[in-house]
Amino acid sequence: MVTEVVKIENLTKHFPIVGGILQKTIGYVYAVNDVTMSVREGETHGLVGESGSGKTTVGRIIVKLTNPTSGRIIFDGEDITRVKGEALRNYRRKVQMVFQDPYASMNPRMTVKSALLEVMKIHSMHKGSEYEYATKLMERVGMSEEHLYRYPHELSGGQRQRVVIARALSVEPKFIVLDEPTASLDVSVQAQVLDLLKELQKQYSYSYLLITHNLAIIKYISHRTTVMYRGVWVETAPTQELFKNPQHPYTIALMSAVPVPDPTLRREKIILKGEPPNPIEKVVACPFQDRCPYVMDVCREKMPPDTDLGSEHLVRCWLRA
Amino acid sequence: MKLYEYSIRRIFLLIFVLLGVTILTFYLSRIVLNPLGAYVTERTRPEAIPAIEKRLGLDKPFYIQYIIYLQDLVTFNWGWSRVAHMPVIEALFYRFPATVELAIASFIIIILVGVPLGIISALKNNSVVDHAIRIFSLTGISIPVFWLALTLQYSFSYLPKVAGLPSLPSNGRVDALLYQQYPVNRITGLMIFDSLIQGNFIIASDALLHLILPAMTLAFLSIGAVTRVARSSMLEVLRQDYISTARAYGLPERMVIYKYALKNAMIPVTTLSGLLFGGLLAGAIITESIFAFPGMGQLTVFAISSNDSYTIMAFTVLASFIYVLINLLVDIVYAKLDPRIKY
Amino acid sequence: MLLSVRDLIVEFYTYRGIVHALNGVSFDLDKGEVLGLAGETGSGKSVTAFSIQRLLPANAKIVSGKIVFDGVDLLELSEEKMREIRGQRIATIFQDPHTYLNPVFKIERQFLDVLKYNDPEIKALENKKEAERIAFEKAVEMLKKVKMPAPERVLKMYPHELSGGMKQRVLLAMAYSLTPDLIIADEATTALDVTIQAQVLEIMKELQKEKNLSVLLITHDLGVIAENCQKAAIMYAGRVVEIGDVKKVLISPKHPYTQGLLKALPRTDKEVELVGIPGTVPDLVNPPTGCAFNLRCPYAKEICRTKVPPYTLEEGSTVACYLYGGK
Amino acid sequence: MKSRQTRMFLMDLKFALTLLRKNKLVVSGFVMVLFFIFLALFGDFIVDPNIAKSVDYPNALKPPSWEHPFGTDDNGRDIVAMVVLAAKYDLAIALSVILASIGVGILVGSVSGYFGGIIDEVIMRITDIFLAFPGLVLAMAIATVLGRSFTNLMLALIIVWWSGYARIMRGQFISEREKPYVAAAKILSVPSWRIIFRHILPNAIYPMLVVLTMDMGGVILTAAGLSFIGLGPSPFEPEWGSLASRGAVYLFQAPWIIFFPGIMILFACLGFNLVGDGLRDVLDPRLRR
Repeated sequence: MVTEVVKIENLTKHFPIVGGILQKTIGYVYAVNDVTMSVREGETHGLVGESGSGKTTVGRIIVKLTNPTSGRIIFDGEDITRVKGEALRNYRRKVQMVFQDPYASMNPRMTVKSALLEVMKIHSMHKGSEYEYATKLMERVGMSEEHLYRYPHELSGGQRQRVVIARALSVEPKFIVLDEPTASLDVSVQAQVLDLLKELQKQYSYSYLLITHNLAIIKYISHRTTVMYRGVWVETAPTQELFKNPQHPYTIALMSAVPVPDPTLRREKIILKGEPPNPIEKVVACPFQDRCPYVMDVCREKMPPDTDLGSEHLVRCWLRA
Repeated sequence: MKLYEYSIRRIFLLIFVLLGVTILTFYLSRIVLNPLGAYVTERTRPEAIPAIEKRLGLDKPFYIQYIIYLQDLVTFNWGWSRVAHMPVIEALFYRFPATVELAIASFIIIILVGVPLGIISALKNNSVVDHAIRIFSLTGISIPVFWLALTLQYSFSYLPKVAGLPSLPSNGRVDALLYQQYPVNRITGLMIFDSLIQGNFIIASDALLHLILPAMTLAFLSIGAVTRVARSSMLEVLRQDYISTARAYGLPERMVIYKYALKNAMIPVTTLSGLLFGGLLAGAIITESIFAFPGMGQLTVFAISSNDSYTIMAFTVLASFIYVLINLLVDIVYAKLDPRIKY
Repeated sequence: MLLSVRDLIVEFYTYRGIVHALNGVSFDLDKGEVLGLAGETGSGKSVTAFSIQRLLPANAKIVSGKIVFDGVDLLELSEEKMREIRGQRIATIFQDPHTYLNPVFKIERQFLDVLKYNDPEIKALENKKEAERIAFEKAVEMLKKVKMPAPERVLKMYPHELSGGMKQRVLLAMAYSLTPDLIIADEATTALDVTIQAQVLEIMKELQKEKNLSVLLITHDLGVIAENCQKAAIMYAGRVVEIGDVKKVLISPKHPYTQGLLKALPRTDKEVELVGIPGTVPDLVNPPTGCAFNLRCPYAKEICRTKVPPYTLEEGSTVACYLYGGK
Repeated sequence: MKSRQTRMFLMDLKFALTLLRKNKLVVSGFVMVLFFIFLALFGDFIVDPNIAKSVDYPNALKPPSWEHPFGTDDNGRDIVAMVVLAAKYDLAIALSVILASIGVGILVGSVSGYFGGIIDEVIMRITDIFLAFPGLVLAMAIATVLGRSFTNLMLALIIVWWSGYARIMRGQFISEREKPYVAAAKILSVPSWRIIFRHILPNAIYPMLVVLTMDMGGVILTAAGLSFIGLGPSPFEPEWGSLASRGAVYLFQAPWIIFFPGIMILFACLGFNLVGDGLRDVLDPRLRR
């Protein structure tokens, strides 16, 4: 029996748009619409989608940087959707997040050491041996003691992201949300960081939610994958299965659109027409209807049902329903 | 949100601000100051004081007093000005056009000199010209008003007069004798405008001469600010990517700078100029008083020296109302100028 | 040969010191050819683009080298002549469509001005109104060519009312309306989503074929190069380290850096084990002596640390590495 | 850690100095400011402070001479001495007004900007009220009400000055609070007060240094202006503005009385403005790359 570390159920987030003379809510940005997914122990779950797909918002909701409009977040069997105060602090010792831009996610006026020690002090961990623990953390992410004395701008991009990872690990979490962890890094450094994440998972069996737009990274690192479009999940499957046998027209188009660095490979590309719909329109039917090459009447009327294709492969498309 | 909605919302908020302003001035004038001051002298019999208090509503609770205060404000019943020997409101409105005239004159100089200097400074970044303009504008914002005014008065009016050279007038709005000879009917109260439409060029030119020194004084203090903003925003814009686009697509350099960059760079300058104009309209207290220019500011300085609190407070309220209104206009113009603005 | 860059050296003067951004960049581009220029941050690919257009910022200086375009050295031209080249013969499409359109002018104004100053037909017209009208028609036509929906309406909009993909199409339309011989696409699709990137690349491909244009495609994405270019050049620390037929460079890379780059790349088409390149990109204020890659290279020898390797021809690719060429 | 920070500070300082060295204007600004501070600190030792309270009518209104290089005023006091003695009052006003205002500004702006919502709405509406007055006018009204004294002048200026800083600090906090480092701190359960003061404040205040430096000059100017229209301290607390104000009456007989205090104000303000202007370049992150 696999244990689910995090499970989100029917998660919805609508950001109000205020306007008008009285600054009342005149509409919503429908960022996340009814997303259900789970991350298992020791597993990496990839959440893939383009800008505006709502993937980052899902991550921010899970670490409780923002509250969902509706839906539930269950962590280790406990509903933590509305936790506050001490309970929230406890939750945040088990859940951490790594952001896209490592430079922006570090306080530019704090050394690595003071950043790490601050965390330990707040959670009263390793009293008396904070420094030793900080050194150990640095070694764990492939850096040395001397880097403790550096300011963020004295580190390279890859080193910064390692430090950010070390800081997330400092509270000894079970689960880490990785929001585009390598998007700001160069390819040669990205590989180092991805391998570090893999290695850490192997050793300490962390669970990851990997948010990215990069399918290649998903393929390399994640065990299961959910594809999002316009705040709706459209397909979810074990990664290998997804790449072998994509079912949703959007997933298929996305995979075909990714350029492959093999000039001998000649493929017919599926070029989608149009652009993602405006997020201020409420999603009532299939969000992909306007760009889908196979669109049918029913797609414009009703949300497609969750169709189970077996071997944990679920898709939301009227073609497969 | 549409522009008009934004404007209405801003006006709506303005009401709160103005209410706040009146609470503050009410507090200052009724609670901290002795409101009886204007009505009680040494010769007033002590037993008469309660009657005066009653007449002024001072025996009532504060909130009622405040409502009376507001009523008085709205009905322009602003009290008696001891220094002007007339109701405060009349004194202020009588003097307002002079202030407007001075404000317009100095504003024209500020824009005509400040903006070009800023742009030259930006285009010749780090050259000798740039440094010279930088010093000039920093000096402008470092100079005490009264000192500049008096120095100008001394060197362009007093010294030439003593030496028997032609000199600039440094007192009042117009030569009193000349004015008696060629009187002008008061229409708008803007002397140059009034005399021009009445074909009275003698007074028009004399009034213009009287404006030169005070307008130069006010202008010099603000040119620096305009120049600095124009310079830095022009430099900022020239660094932007869309300037590279214009160049990369073969537009001539003149057009890149004077059409594409300038419009962007002028947005912050417009905002600042608006605020400066608001400040000028709200009264150039020191300058007016030194050049005996009969605007609201001069009246206020008189009021200060004779402890005329009604006049001071009335001026404070009026000045802030004008200032707030101009600010509002500036914000609306800004929203209009920059299509990106989100309200 | 349409464009030939030779030993281009560019320096930036900053308060940190002199940044040696380009250290002898050389490559050729034939008529009708699409050359991909790839490299990581700081490799100098964008600086190369800006140098060709002579649009480097004021603190940069082209120290030496030649940029021969259609038989003329661009570095020798007067500013006015260069402006004509920029408007009429070389067009650039930049990376971030959000910042490369002027926010306070409508698309129409920006597009028509470009046409009025560069389109010979419109420039020749005496009647201003007429010129304006013809320019408008031409703009609409170009926007249709880049598959812009409702072009007339788009022209009346401000840039912020358009999505990134739409803005990039406006810039494409502007660039191609100048009927240039050479297009420089500087990370033109990097800021776009994959599905939008595919659309834009498709349009670029069509226009390139139609006019037999030469394209210098600058990107950090080797996938984009593989799918769109005939030739590929790999840059590292301000130098082209390997250049050749795209199949040769990407399938059997010669330079250790190119090899490392390909091994570090996660891909969707096959299962791979990633191997990162150890270390980081050198600081170009104090670049290492010899081959700039020597600190990260698994094959580094003594000579690599002292002398800059010359170019040698190895199985059809030109490589700057001491592993090849006998010595 | 300390040594590291010191080293970092020294590096910053070295960088700043190399930048400043290239700019002769800034250096001259520094000299002016240092001279001003020197006069303020040691003025009482350089000249006899009793001169301020002395009266010497036979020597009144004497033009500049070897004995009195700047001349004498209407009480026969030596202007050089008066100008030197006045420096400390001006520095005291400038420093206390700026420090108190930025203190209030930080408090109000940080709470408003960080928490947002209703708190922000209420605080900003109140701030708006203070911003609705032209600065000099409000200061004038308050100074009139409070009565003429050195402390009241300072108080009036603080009441006028804090609101601008509150608004700027709020803006800074709003832009900083959206940055990932703040989100990261939240996720690590760093308490709000610590995020505000330890994380955001140092980043938010840095760009303010330019404004604060230049406003030192602004406060001196405004104080002098208020003194000039008769709202300044008593003649026995000889601030430059009030010295000049006495001179205005004798402009045509004894222009030196107003000339020299005015020049002092000009140079002190110019000094601060030059330094602030230079600081803007030093703090510009674009130049660091």
